[in-house]
Amino acid sequence: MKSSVIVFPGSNCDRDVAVALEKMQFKNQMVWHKETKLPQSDLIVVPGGFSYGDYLRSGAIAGKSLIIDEVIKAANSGCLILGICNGFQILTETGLLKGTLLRNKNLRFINKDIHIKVLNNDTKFTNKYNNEQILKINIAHNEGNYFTNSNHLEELKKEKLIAFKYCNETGDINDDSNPNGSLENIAGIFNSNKNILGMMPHPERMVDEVLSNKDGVNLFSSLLK
Amino acid sequence: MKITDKIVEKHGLKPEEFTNIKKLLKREPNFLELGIFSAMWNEHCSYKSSRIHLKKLPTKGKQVIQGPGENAGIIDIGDDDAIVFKIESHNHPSYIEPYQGAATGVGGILRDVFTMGARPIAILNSIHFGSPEHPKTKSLLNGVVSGIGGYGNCIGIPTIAGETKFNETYNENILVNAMAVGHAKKDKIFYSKAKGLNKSVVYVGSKTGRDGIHGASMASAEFDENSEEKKPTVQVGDPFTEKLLMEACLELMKDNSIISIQDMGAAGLTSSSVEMASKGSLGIELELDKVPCREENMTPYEMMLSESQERMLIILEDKKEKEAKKIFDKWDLDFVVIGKTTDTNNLTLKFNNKIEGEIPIEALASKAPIYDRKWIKKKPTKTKFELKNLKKIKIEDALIKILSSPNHSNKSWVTNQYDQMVMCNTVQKSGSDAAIVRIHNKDKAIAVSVDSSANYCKSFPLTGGKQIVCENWRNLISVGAKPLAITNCLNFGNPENQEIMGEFAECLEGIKESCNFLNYPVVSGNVSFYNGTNKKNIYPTPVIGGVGLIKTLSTPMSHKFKKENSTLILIGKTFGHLEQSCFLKENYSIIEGMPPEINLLNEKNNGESLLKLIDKNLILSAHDISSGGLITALSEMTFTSDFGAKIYKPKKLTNLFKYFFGEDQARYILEIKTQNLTKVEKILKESNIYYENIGFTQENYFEIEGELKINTKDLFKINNQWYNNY
Amino acid sequence: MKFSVTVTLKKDVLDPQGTVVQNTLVDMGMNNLKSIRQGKHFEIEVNENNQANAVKKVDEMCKKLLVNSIIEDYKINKI
Amino acid sequence: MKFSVTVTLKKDVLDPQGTVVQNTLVDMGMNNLKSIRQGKHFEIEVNENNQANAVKKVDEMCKKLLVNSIIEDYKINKI
Ligand SMILES: Nc1ncnc2c1ncn2[C@@H]1O[C@H](COP(=O)(O)OP(=O)(O)O)[C@@H](O)[C@H]1O
Ligand SMILES: [Mg+2]
Repeated sequence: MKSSVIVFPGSNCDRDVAVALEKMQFKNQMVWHKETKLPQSDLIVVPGGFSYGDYLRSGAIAGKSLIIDEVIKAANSGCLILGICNGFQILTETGLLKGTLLRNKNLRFINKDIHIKVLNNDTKFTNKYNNEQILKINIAHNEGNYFTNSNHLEELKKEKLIAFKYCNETGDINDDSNPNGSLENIAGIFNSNKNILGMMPHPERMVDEVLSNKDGVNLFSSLLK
Repeated sequence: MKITDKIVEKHGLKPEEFTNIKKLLKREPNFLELGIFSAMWNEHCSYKSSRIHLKKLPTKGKQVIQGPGENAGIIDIGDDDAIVFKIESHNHPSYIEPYQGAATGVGGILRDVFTMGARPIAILNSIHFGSPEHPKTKSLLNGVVSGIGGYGNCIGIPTIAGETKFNETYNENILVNAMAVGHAKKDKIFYSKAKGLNKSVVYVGSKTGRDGIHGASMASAEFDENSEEKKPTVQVGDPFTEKLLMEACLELMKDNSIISIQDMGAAGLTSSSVEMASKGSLGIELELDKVPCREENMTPYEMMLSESQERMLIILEDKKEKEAKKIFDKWDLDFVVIGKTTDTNNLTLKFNNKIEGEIPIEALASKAPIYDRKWIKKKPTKTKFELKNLKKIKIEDALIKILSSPNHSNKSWVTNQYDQMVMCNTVQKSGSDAAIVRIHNKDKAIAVSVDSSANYCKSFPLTGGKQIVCENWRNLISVGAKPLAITNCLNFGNPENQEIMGEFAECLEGIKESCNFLNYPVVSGNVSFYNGTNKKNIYPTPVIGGVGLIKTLSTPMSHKFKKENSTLILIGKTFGHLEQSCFLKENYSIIEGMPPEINLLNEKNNGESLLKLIDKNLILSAHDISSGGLITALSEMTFTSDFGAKIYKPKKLTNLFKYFFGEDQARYILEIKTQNLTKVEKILKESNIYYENIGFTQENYFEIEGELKINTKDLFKINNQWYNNY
Repeated sequence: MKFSVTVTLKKDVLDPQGTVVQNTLVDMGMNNLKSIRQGKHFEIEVNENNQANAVKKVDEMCKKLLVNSIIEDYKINKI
Repeated sequence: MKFSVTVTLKKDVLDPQGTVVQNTLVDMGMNNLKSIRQGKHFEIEVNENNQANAVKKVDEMCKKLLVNSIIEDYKINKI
């Protein structure tokens, strides 16, 4: 499997995700945002961080960069795209994913380990997980409060496009287990073709037992098939 | 413009100092030159009140690659790895504008570290606020914490350790100290010393604006028509640009085009250019019209004194300009040759081809004033209270009082606002005795911690100074790290006051003794005087930042109980020292007497023996005992653990309050697999260590035989309330 | 030619910032506060003397970058 | 009574956002752009019929919470 990680000025989880990909035996390349061609890849990762300092709206300016046109083309031809955290925000700004990410409800940056539930394991990204499986995973963001209109929300539900929801240790999905005010506790969504996944939690931070747990491993290994 | 006495005074220069300047120049300085003298000769840059005391600190050791005198200190951690670190204060700016003050504090210290060729891998902070009831405290706390997080999170370096304290002594003067730690290759370290004649001096980074032009510029405004327009402005941090600057510098450092490099910190262009020239015994000539400016019509005075952030000065090897510029272009940063090195030994400032100022470098650097200020020794104090005369309370209530107090409450409200995981090398986050960061791609790690004890230092500075170094050393030992070296940030009041100067001198003496004895040298640091208002100075608050090495990362040590039915051992002697204790302060508002004595021999022996036990894999968890005593430390070991503990009644010391709340030093609690007990005891006996078997771990409850029994989850809840209710 | 652009969240979009600010103000004793919404404000100067053209330029900036039309509305005013 | 409040950075205070936005717009081909500065905008409604009193209320909100007077200026307008 070949992967590409897009690097914007201000990306800061680019190395982290590259390390995780390489650990999972991806052949990875870093791609600078000013490039106009993408190397041939099976997976494109838009990493976390603060592209352009999160100025204006998080993800807005990166969404206008040269390389993004190529990412959109690749997405439309079925290439797998994974947006993590700021990457998710960028994908919503480009329109590849619908909805948007607003400020966290408490207006503070939040970094902690939280739990999410796998809602659909019948996708290229999640097939190594069980449905309803609870993962413990790290979040780190200012704007993770997912919002979309009611039509799209219906579509997300009907087409099983919600990838993960925030929950507590025992799997309850409610206001108390919602860290950032996200609509219906949504933590990650697919596009309608399910070749694009955007998620606020950081799977690349959960692949090394010395640091945390290995709950993120199956996300990458699902893709390897 | 005629330089009047008033102008001199507004520049913070004493009349004798001005006379001295005229002697050194052999003439009157002009306005620009006066501004430059005032920047270089102020306390912050010249260390004029502290230098003779700082000289006494031990700064050498096998592990030291670079001691004080550079942008940051450097130590050797084996293989080809070096750790670069330093702490710095940003107290006054943070009081005026907490978010930006704290943010730019972090930005500044990060530049000190990556200037030397190191990639920053951790940020620490020590923040001190006034009493929680003080009307300003809440917004200062909010602003400072989000400022520190805002900068570190955005640039993508984990903020992993620190301390947050409240004490009314900081009501009008908070402390915001930030420490940065970086990793470099030993053979790729960069220094600020200039070398060679006619080398290009290059300005890189953000443009220069009228930010933070010191009190000096207020003076200048008085003599200007548009004084309103020129009000000094607060420095605003731009972590995004700093990220670009960091990546660009680290990229340029991969080859060998840099002769020397220096960040523009306090006194910006002035201090960076003077420092480079002074260390290289050269002159430097700047063409100020080339300085990239953000605002129109900036004067040479403003350019030289601006404290705009995210800027660096580089001296380049010949013919390297084109390649270097390419890198900075790629990162969308300014790159302009603004001058050259010369053989004149002068700082020469040109503007529109006219020389606007010319000052011998040595007048600004080595000939800057040094003061041996008068100081008085602190006399030991006696306590007036007698324990038996105090109102009776229950142990349980006293413990709850401590665990729910602002200073001992769980700090996750703060630390959850910091990205602690970015860079994916954080092995242990905030909340433990020391944080642990792995060296990228290696099986080794460093442990880091910052510590201070203002109450101890106030009551008896000599002991206080000793104590903070020991406490910091203990924190590193507790996570299984070998302590290597420290950096220190010395926050004090007005040095012209003999008592304050005494606090300074004696704290430093204490620090020196501990560092010497523990082979724990000082490799960098910063002094912040004049903390306080009018006649009210802050408590002496030296802050120690320590770095230790963990050679292999098999199982990192933490203070969380790990198993049921393990044996608990207390090492170090308990005398029951309650003077200056948290117990008396929180329960009776008594802050009296002497701080606990430090016995360096025991300190060293206990610590080194514990390290041996950890290395032999005989310890399940370890925790040092500090403020709040044994009972507080034990409670902390139950937090987020599945286990509690049952503690026996003490056999020797009969007063339970003294035993459980006393703050005697050099003590640790160890959790040991019961089957390993004989092995552990053998080692402890061989090393002549005093120890006691104090109990064992159990499920769910924290219990003291016949005295108290609390569910550990409830205890943790108590510990978590304060911030959420504030 | 100089313009101001005001960008506000659409009515049906939740405004976490506005909500917190409103609650804080009420907590601080500002009881007369009925509602508060927060948005962005830009001051834009363009080199263009024909007003219609200038507005067109500014409008283009809004559409292409400054405004996320999924959640935001905007207004342009000459100043 | 309804007011709009515009909060802008003081002149001479660094505006990192504005700079990035400006560069991006220029990169996107908006060559006529001369300058852009970003600020905040609030729409505030207060229960108060006397305009002088209402303005006083809004001003108090600005001073106490909405505006950081060390780096920001503000303007209140009735709408
Ligand atoms: N308390 C201290 N202990 C040891 N060294 C110190 C202390 N204070 C300052 N120094 C050293 O003096 C030098 C100048 O400090 P400073 O002006 O703060 O550095 P910078 O110019 O990089 O901000 C540094 O090398 C610093 O490490
Ligand atoms: Mg420096």
